[in-house]
Formats: sequence, structure tokens, C-alpha cells
Amino acid sequence: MKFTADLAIDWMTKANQKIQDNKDYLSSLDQAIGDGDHGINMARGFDAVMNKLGNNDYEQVADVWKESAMTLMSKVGGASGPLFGTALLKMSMAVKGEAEVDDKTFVEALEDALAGIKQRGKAEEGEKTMIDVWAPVVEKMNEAQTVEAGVLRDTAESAMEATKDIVATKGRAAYLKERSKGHLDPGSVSSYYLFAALAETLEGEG
Amino acid sequence: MKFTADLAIDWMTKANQKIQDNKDYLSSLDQAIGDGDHGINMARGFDAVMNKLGNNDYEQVADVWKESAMTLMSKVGGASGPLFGTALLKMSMAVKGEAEVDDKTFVEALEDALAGIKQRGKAEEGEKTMIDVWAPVVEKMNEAQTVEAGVLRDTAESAMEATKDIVATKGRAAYLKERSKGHLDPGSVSSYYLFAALAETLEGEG
Amino acid sequence: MANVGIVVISHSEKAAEGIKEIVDQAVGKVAVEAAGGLEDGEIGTSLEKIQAAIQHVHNDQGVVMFYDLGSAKMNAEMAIEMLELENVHLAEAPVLEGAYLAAVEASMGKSLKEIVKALEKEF
Amino acid sequence: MANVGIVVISHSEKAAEGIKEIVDQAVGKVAVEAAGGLEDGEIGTSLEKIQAAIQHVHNDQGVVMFYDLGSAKMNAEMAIEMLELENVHLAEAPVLEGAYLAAVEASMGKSLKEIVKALEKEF
Ligand SMILES: Nc1ncnc2c1ncn2[C@@H]1O[C@H](COP(=O)(O)OP(=O)(O)O)[C@@H](O)[C@H]1O
Ligand SMILES: Nc1ncnc2c1ncn2[C@@H]1O[C@H](COP(=O)(O)OP(=O)(O)O)[C@@H](O)[C@H]1O
Ligand SMILES: [Mg+2]
Ligand SMILES: [Mg+2]
Ligand SMILES: [Mg+2]
Ligand SMILES: [Mg+2]
Repeated sequence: MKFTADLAIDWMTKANQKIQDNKDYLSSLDQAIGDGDHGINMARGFDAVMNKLGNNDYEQVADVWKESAMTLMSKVGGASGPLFGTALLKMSMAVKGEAEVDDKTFVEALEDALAGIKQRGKAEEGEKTMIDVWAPVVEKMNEAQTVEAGVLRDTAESAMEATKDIVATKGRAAYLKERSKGHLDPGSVSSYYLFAALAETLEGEG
Repeated sequence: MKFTADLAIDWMTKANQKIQDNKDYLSSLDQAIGDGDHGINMARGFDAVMNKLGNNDYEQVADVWKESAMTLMSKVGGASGPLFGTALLKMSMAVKGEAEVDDKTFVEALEDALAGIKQRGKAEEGEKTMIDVWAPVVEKMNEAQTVEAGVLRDTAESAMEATKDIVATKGRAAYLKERSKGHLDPGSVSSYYLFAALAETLEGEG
Repeated sequence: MANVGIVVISHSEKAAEGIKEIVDQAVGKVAVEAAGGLEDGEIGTSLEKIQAAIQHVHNDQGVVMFYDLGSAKMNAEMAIEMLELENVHLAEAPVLEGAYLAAVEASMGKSLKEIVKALEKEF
Repeated sequence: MANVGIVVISHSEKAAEGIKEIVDQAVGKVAVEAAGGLEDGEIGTSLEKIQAAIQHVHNDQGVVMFYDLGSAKMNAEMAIEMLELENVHLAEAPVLEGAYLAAVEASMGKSLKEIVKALEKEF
């Protein structure tokens, strides 16, 4: 893998597409166990990201991710803002100075992102948050020491689906306790879109 | 003592006068250990009481007090509203049906008022609230089984002054703990005005 | 069957309305009414506003009320006594955080008793 | 010497402003700043608003911050990290009740440390 700034932009573009297409779906998931704004939040955040990225030139992957991170942090407005923002900021720090990011560094970046989300959210796996998608994805990539599109998509998808059975202990859904069971975690679904978009970007390159 | 509805109105009129005259002083006392609105609250409440009393006819003392109570409750806006309101409401209940209230009944009414304030404020003597004026006044009247103007005024005045040395444990002033010492309790000062007005009314009759 | 209703009492009209706004955004199927400030919008609490708010959200399931500072409590208690309604509970919980928790519980169809228990457990 | 400043973070612009209103009415000599809602007034929290509020009340004595619901906490923490200021404390206390108590303490010239202790004792 030679992940460049252009690919980083392509990733964000494809992620944005999925989020805009599924804005209402994401909000309806949040309606069930949260406050119903997750689609609105993510759509607003990624809209702002696309705006930023479209109006500037980027030499390094780190710059694209940092800009995206800062924009999500300031525009999303819900918990997912600081969380996805922190994830991308950690990733940008991990690849700083590199014009082309290789598999090993990309995996390290994902590991840092996961650590950042956990620290920001003071949460662990199994609490019905986006961590339940990020953790298995990072684990799989770490085992393989390579970022393979198919594995990425499949891992993220099944992890996302598995959030249905979890009882929430973090985030707004935690107020519902047992009743949060039987519903997908919205942030896990948008995390899945993020990884599915990354898979597409990598496939387009492959 | 033959306390009539006319005297009850005279009492409220004189109390109103004192409160309007000392509106800024009362607020400044509240500024020091509360939120600075006691004068405004009491002036607004008694203004409304005068309005009510001026526009209606009253046969019984109980009716004057009840009307005054309801008006204070709904117009004062601060803690003193429900407290003075409850006091007058209890008094009105104690003298219900009587065209002329004698000393014994008046003293009973004051006792009920004190009990009402304590119950409403969940407070006792020594907490730097209006109870520190009401309690000694009621005690004195109870001992004498008569409501004598001079005793009433003197007891209320010295009790009011004594609140300076108390550390507040109820009401907003309680937030200041030790620092509430050295300041008069605003509600005790307005309670003093109430009793001083009553003394004047009784003297005008005597 | 309706859900338990919620009354938010604050010394500030804005604060009460803002708390209602937060709860309404997050929680559906629960009637929340704000009773903030004096009649003219000044800082304080109004017996009439509180009474009107209770009557507005009251139903068979009852009402849970939240207040911000001490003197609001007295007006809240008086309002409850005067209306002589069944099933009205004044909660000893932080006004914003308590109202949010209670609304989520109410939206799940919990009874007044269960909501009061949940509040006592949390705060 | 200035007093400790206070920042009130809420998902609702109205709630944050209302809480500031209550504190301002009761307590003088303390700078309180509201950081409520998104930039457009929608429900949520805004990193920029929080940062601006901190900068607005910050002084040698420090700042104590209050937030309403979980996700506001993350934005608050991020704002603190980004500004890299000394003496900024995010309190774990009810937003309205905590801000009121802290303001009274601050008005007495209490230090940030003393205020934090008072909050921990009370809530
Ligand atoms: N403490 C946390 N740690 C990790 N993820 C969290 C946490 N709290 C919430 N989330 C994630 O954020 C998502 C909700 O995002 P969003 O609806 O935008 O925020 P909000 O709850 O503030 O409205 C949840 O579905 C969950 O995946
Ligand atoms: N719990 C209480 N019990 C008895 N009196 C109280 C109580 N709380 C406050 N007060 C009285 O009320 C007075 C303050 O009245 P006011 O300023 O009108 O109300 P607020 O504190 O709501 O602004 C105090 O000076 C005190 O005498
Ligand atoms: Mg949400
Ligand atoms: Mg939200
Ligand atoms: Mg006052
Ligand atoms: Mg007041």
C-alpha cells in the first residue's frame, strides 16, 4: 500500500457520500437509543470536511486527516464529533511527515486512533459504542500487518451488526440499559461506513 | 383587643409603607448574603396586596389575611413569598369566622403562622432566617397572652438585630457559611417591619 | 396509556425552557413543561406558572417535578398542595440531569414509582 | 486580584444562558460565560463556543467549568487540551447547582482548589 494525500481525500469523499446517503437511516438508529441526531451530526460534519478539502491543497496524508479531524471536532456537535475527530487527529500524528503511508504505518495509525477514541470516550469494547467496530478492525489489521479491503469491509460489517446484541453502558444509549439491546449502535454504523469507504478507496487503487 | 378587618387592612397598609420606604435597604441587605432581590420581592408583593385590598370589601379579618396571603404567594417570587404567604394563610385559618379577633385568638394565629413558616422552610430557630424574629415574638406574646404594641416592637427589633451574629444554615445565605455572620438577615428585617406596622396599628387603636 | 409527565422549575425562564428543549430533542412521547422565572420573565419562581405546568402535563400516570434552588422548592410544594392532585412527586435531583433521566425512564413507560426509584439511585 | 471564572456548557443555548442569568443575578464579582448549543443555536455543543468562553473568563485564578450531558464533556476536555491553559478544571457536578455553588465560592475569593473541594464535598 502506498496511501497518498489524494487517496486520503478520496476516502473522505466516499465516506461523505455514504453518510449523506444514509443520513436519515443513521438518525433513525439514534432515535431508537439516543437523541436522534447522529445522521444530522455526521452529515453536517462531513459536509464541512468536503468543503474544507475542496478548497485547499494537501501534500501529505497527515494534512488531510488533520484538517478533517479539526473540522469534525468543531462541526459535528455530538459525541461523535470529538470521537471521530480524535481518531483522525491521532492518525494524522502517526503518519506525520510521510508522503506515502505504507501498510505498517497505516495499521499503527489505526491503533492510535482506537486508543484515542477509548481515551476520549473513557470507554472499552463491549459498551455498545463505535469502539465495538474500531477494536475488531484494528485487531484484524494488526494480525495481518496489512490493510486489505475485503477483510476490512467484512470485519467492520460483522462487528457493526454485532452491536445489536450489546447492552449500552456508555453514551446516551446507556440511559436505556437493557432496552438498548436489539438496536444497532449508530456510531458503529457510521464507523462501518468509514471503513467500507476506505475499502472502496483501496480497491480503486488495487 | 378587638382586631377587625379594618385593622387588618390598616396593618397591611402600614407594612406596605415601611417596605416600600425601605425597598432599597432590604435589597442591599440581601445583596450581602443573598441574591439582592428581597426589597424588590417584598415591594412587588405588598404592592399587589394593596391593589387587591383596595379593590374589594372584607367583612372578616380572615378574608383580609387570606387575600394578602394568596397575593404574596403568587407575586413575591422569592423564598419570602411562600413563607409570608403561609404565615398569613395560617393566621387566616386560625381566626376564620370571627368578626373581631381577641388577644387569645390573635396569639394562637401567630403561633400557627410560626409553625407554618417552620414547616414550609424546613427550618428552626437559629438558622438566620425570619424564624429568628417570628419565634421570639410569638414566645413573648404567648407568655403574656396579649398582643401589646410596645413589647411587640421591642421584641421584634432586638430579635432582628440579633440575626447579625448568626451563621446561616438555611436559604441562600447558607452558601456563605461563616461569612454570613456580621450581616442582618433580610427576611428578619422585613418581618420586623411587619411587626412594627402591627404595633402602630394597635397603637392607633389604643 | 400516557407516560409520566415532567415539570421543570427554574428561577430562569430561559433555563427552564432550555432544559425542556434538551429533553424534547432527545426523548419523545413524554410531556415536559417548563415553569421558569416570574410572570414578567424576571428571575424567581411563580406559583401560577408552576401550577399551570403541572396541570398541563398531569395525567393518570402522574407527574415528576424538578426545581433548581431552595426557594423554588417552597413554591413547588405549595403548588402541589393547592392543586390537590394525586401522583405528583417533587424530586430531589439536579434539575437538568434529573429531568433528562426521568424523561428517558418515562419514555420507556416506567411508572412514577419506578422513576422516583431510578432518580434516588442515580443522584 | 480577580476571582475564579466560570464556564457553563450545555447542549442548549437557552439553558446555558439561563444558568448564567441565575448566577449573575445572585452573585457579583464573578465572570460567568455561557457556552450553549451549536453555532446556529441547534442542540449540541460547540468546541469553538467552549474555547471562546474559557478564554473570556480565564485569569490568573483559573476557571471552573460545568457541563450538562456526557458528550459535552468530551468537547469540554478537548477545548481545555487545545487551549493549553493552566488552572482550568472541568467539574463533575450538576451544571446549574454546581455553577451556582462555585460562583458563590468564587465571589468570596476562594481559590480554584478550594472551589473544587467544595464541589466535591457537596455533590
Ligand atoms: N463515551 C463514548 N465512547 C465511545 N463512543 C461513544 C461514546 N459516547 C457515544 N459514543 C458514540 O457516539 C454515537 C452517538 O453520536 P451522536 O449521536 O453524534 O452524539 P450524541 O449522543 O451527543 O447525540 C454513539 O452511537 C456511539 O457510537
Ligand atoms: N428555608 C427557609 N426558612 C425560613 N426562612 C427562609 C428560608 N429561606 C429563606 N428564608 C427567608 O427568606 C429571606 C430571603 O427572601 P428573598 O430574598 O425574597 O428570597 P430568595 O432567597 O428566593 O431571593 C431570607 O432572608 C430568610 O429570612
Ligand atoms: Mg445523538
Ligand atoms: Mg446529540
Ligand atoms: Mg433574595
Ligand atoms: Mg431571589
